[in-house]
Amino acid sequence: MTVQSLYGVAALVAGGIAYLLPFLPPWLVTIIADVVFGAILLAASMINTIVLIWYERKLLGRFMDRRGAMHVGYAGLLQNFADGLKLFRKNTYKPREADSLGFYGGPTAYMVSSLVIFGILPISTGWDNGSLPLSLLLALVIFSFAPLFIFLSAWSSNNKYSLMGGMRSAAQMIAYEVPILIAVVAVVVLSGSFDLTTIVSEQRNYWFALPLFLALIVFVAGMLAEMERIPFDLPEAEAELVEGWNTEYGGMLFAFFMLADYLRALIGSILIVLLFLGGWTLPSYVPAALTSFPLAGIFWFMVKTYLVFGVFVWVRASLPRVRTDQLLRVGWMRMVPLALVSVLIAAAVVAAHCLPVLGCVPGLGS
Amino acid sequence: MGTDGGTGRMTSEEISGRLKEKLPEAVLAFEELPGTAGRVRFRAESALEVFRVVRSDLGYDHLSMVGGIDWVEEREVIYLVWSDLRRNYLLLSTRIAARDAHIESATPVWPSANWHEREAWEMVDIRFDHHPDLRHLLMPDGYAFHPLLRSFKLHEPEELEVKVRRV
Amino acid sequence: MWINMGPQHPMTHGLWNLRVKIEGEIVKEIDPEMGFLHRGIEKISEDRHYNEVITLMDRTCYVAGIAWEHLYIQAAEQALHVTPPARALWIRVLCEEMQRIASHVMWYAAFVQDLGLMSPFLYGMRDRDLLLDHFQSFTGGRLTYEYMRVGGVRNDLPPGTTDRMRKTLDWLMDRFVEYDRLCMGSEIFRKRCDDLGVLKANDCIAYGVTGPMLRSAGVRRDLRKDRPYAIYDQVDFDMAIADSADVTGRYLVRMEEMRQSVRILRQVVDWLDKHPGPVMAPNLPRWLGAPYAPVGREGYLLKRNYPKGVGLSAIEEPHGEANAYVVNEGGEHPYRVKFRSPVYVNLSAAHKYLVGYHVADIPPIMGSVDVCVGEVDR
Amino acid sequence: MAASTEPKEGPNAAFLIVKPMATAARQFVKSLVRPSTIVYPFERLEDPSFREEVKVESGHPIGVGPIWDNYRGVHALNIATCISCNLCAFSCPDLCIEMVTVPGGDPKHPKKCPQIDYGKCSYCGFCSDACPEGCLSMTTRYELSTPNRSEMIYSPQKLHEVFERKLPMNPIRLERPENEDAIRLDAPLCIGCNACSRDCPTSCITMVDTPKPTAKPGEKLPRRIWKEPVINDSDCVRCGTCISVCPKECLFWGTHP
Repeated sequence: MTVQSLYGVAALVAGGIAYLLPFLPPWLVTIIADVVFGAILLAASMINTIVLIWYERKLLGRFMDRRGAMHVGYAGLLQNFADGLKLFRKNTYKPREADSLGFYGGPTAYMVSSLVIFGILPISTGWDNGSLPLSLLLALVIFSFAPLFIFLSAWSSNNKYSLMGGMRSAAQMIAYEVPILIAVVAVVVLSGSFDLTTIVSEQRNYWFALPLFLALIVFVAGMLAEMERIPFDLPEAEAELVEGWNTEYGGMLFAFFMLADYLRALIGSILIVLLFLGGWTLPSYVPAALTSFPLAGIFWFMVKTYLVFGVFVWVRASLPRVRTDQLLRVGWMRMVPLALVSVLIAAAVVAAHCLPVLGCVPGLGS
Repeated sequence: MGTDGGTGRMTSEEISGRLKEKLPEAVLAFEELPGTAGRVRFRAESALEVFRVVRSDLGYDHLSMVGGIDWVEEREVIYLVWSDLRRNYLLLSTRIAARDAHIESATPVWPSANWHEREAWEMVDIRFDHHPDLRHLLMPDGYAFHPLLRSFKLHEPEELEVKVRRV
Repeated sequence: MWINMGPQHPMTHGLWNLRVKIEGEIVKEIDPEMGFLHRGIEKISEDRHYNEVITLMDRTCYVAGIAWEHLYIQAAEQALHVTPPARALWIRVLCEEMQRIASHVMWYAAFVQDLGLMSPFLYGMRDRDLLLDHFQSFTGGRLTYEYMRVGGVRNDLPPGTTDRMRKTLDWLMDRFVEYDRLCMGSEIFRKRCDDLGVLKANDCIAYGVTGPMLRSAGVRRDLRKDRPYAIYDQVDFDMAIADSADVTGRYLVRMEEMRQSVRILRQVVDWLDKHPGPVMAPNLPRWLGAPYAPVGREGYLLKRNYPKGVGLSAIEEPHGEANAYVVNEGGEHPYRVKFRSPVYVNLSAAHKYLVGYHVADIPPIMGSVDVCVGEVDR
Repeated sequence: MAASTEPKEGPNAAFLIVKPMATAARQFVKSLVRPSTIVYPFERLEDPSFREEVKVESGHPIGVGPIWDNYRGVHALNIATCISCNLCAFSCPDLCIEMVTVPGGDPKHPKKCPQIDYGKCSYCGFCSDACPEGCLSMTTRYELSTPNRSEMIYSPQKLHEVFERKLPMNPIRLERPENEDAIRLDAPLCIGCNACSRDCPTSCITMVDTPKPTAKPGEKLPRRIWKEPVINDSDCVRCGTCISVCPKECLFWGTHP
């Protein structure tokens, strides 16, 4: 691997290192650049996650006619750091009968597998680390590791609630992987690529949300189930299962679960933005002033992501939780057919090369 | 009571007549009690017959409460029953001797007596024969005292021996 | 597999333990364990003056304190042969109906939260606070009121209460519409609650179940109508009935009861505006009057031959029918106080409406029962 | 007639999550302007300027009023007017009031004022109802959290500090019943020992001379001081102190003269 194979931020870092330390061999520069880029990614994703938690708290507060966190830092921005600090100081207890490897390894793997996806997701042009032709597929594959780790940690905590929560979690995630993947197939059919960058650039004329509205609905519902947010948060339904599969976790391990949950929420929102809402691009008829300022891509990307997450919060503020059997029934009997229909729609659009409403669109299909 | 509670005098007389006719020996007295159709004092030995008559002949299908009162030498058991048909309460009461206080359970007639009788047993030490499940309800398992007896004085800390049931 | 839901569990509103035997997600057997909150209120009452028992009554049911005061006061007055003045009766009904709304709103908040819906919880708490503000304006307390006394109520309403009350009632009526939109307007809510926790009318009667649970099964029984106490025969209202006998039915009955309570409150407020008067009965015995003092020698009351008596009262508490039985043996303390808590009885039929449903259904079903452990354990 | 509680719309109308979401959104927009919560330590309902600012009026979700004056919070005690009658301690159902000595009384009969243990207090207000002089009253003060349990016991001096803050005191005074019982004297038993008069907190008992009867032949007159207490009924607060100090149990509660 050479320096030239990197671009974007990583290339920038590599160039800087090569300039400052010219005596280093190129392979070392690449490795250092990758590590530095990883650290930047980690920091960015963590900060974003924590801001996301703050955002949810504030938004949910207003939905509930209250204020949310407001005392630590400006408008409570530092409240989550304070909470994290508190959790960090707390003792973590392991139940006597719990299995150490699963009990400690589960949350760690869950966290790590969620973080890894950030290395794949393109945030803007020139951000991502190299071009991966199958980045979408890779992201979804890593995303679907989670049920295994959740079930692992649930099983090894030796608690009846945890076990039930883990079972539910596994059942629900598997049930919703299928419609999500079918909905993604619709996007892939329309864009003709598994590369997220290509998918975004294919949306320069119109967002895939328009023709693939059904797929968007399926994808959002599936993502809600994957993220285990209300109305699909049965694995940790606190009313009956106390805290579901993380009942036995406290202190930093609980913080791991919490953070990973929000990481996954962030990933879900980012995927929706990338697949259906045009990523960092705006439609071409938007005035150029809106897209030409520095970092405009990242700015619009973040705005969209947070708006999408705001919709999740809105749903959480207004809907009750469904039951396991209902959830599975909805997943298999409503979501899968809907997703299949959306694949048909995508195929029809590609076949026609035209949209009846928008007129003929250039650059579609192969 | 603010108002009389809709108990017609006719109903009271009718009830007392019916009771005396059906159970000439079991019913000791029929008294007026404001707010109810009346208070029936009956003999504890024939409790189940009284319950059956009150339930099926008089139509008092709803058992509101069972309570025990400790009168030191004897113990009183009160049954408050309500009739959806007559829209009034009837109070049944019986007195039993304090030592070896026991009475037939009302659960075959009114299933709702279950918990009430469990409570009356653990509070006032009245044993209910043929009760399906006479366990402690409010007090811990193995609690040896009967708190609502007059002999149980407040302000005297008691030694508790609590057996913990493992699941 | 037996699992313990409680005593520290989000489902148990209070402190009790529901042991559930499950197979998969289906409930096969249940065994409620009570007594974690048992304070022996009936025993403590035997050591207290008649008026001092009122402080216990507020703590019996911490969401419907004044209804329990009303219950006890009626029985005590009957046992002591005291007749309160008319205005006191109307004020008591005002309190009880306000408490009914407050309790039902609290129920709504907790019940919907059991379904995972957080925002109505806060809406409910917010709206309940208005009623607590009203309570505080004339009783001085927000949760433990200590307002009623044998022979009347402690003090009259401060000026302006009725006008403020009317405005609050208008506000509340709007909120009830909002509650309905959030619940009955939601498909998920209907899916969760329809045909859930069914307890048919004959089972209700056999197990002595009362209150909204009974009325949701289509049985027309409301002590305010059937056996009108205080002044309920002088106000105009409807009984809330549903037919479905399930969680939705209980929800609908409670919602309708709140509307009917608002209707009663409007009439009560109008009456109170027109009829000023005393709120305490005159010529109470000294030891029942306002300042309490030691009676002095032992047996002072017995010497005076104060009439003995038995008091039995029954009110339609927010949770169901509550009874109190007070035995006055002529002393300054009641000889025996016995309470019948509606939730206690409703819980004793739990195996009838829990077995066969999912584990996930336990919180909404128990939520629809409106468990208040304070009054179960007493 | 039974009110109709049937739902207006059927359960299976298409996509019924729109209504709750619209309701939540409406609430969101409303609370963007001002949520119903108040930022408690910084904004207080009893603060007039805050109430002016948010226009608290009935029906508004922020509340229907301030902390009303008859709120049952921490007690205020005016030591100066306390007559040590014990009525508050007697009327306390939770036995949380203890009468402790405060400086200021004469050494023989020290002045005693209530000390309240707020760890036990149930805030029922019976003590303030019972206080005949109005010197013990509940105030609108409601903050008494403390890290130290022993600080929950308020000495009379501490209660007096609350009084000196001039917080709104409970305005409601209960009237005494007209037929209130009064202290009566079982005259033949009285030995005229002056204990009741000495200990009466309101000094409403005066000892008056009673004529010593002339002894008949053969009869022995009891040894006693020929004085009898006369109680000024309008000043009497019915605290029962005289009854409890009477060595011969000749004072008792009787009906109103």
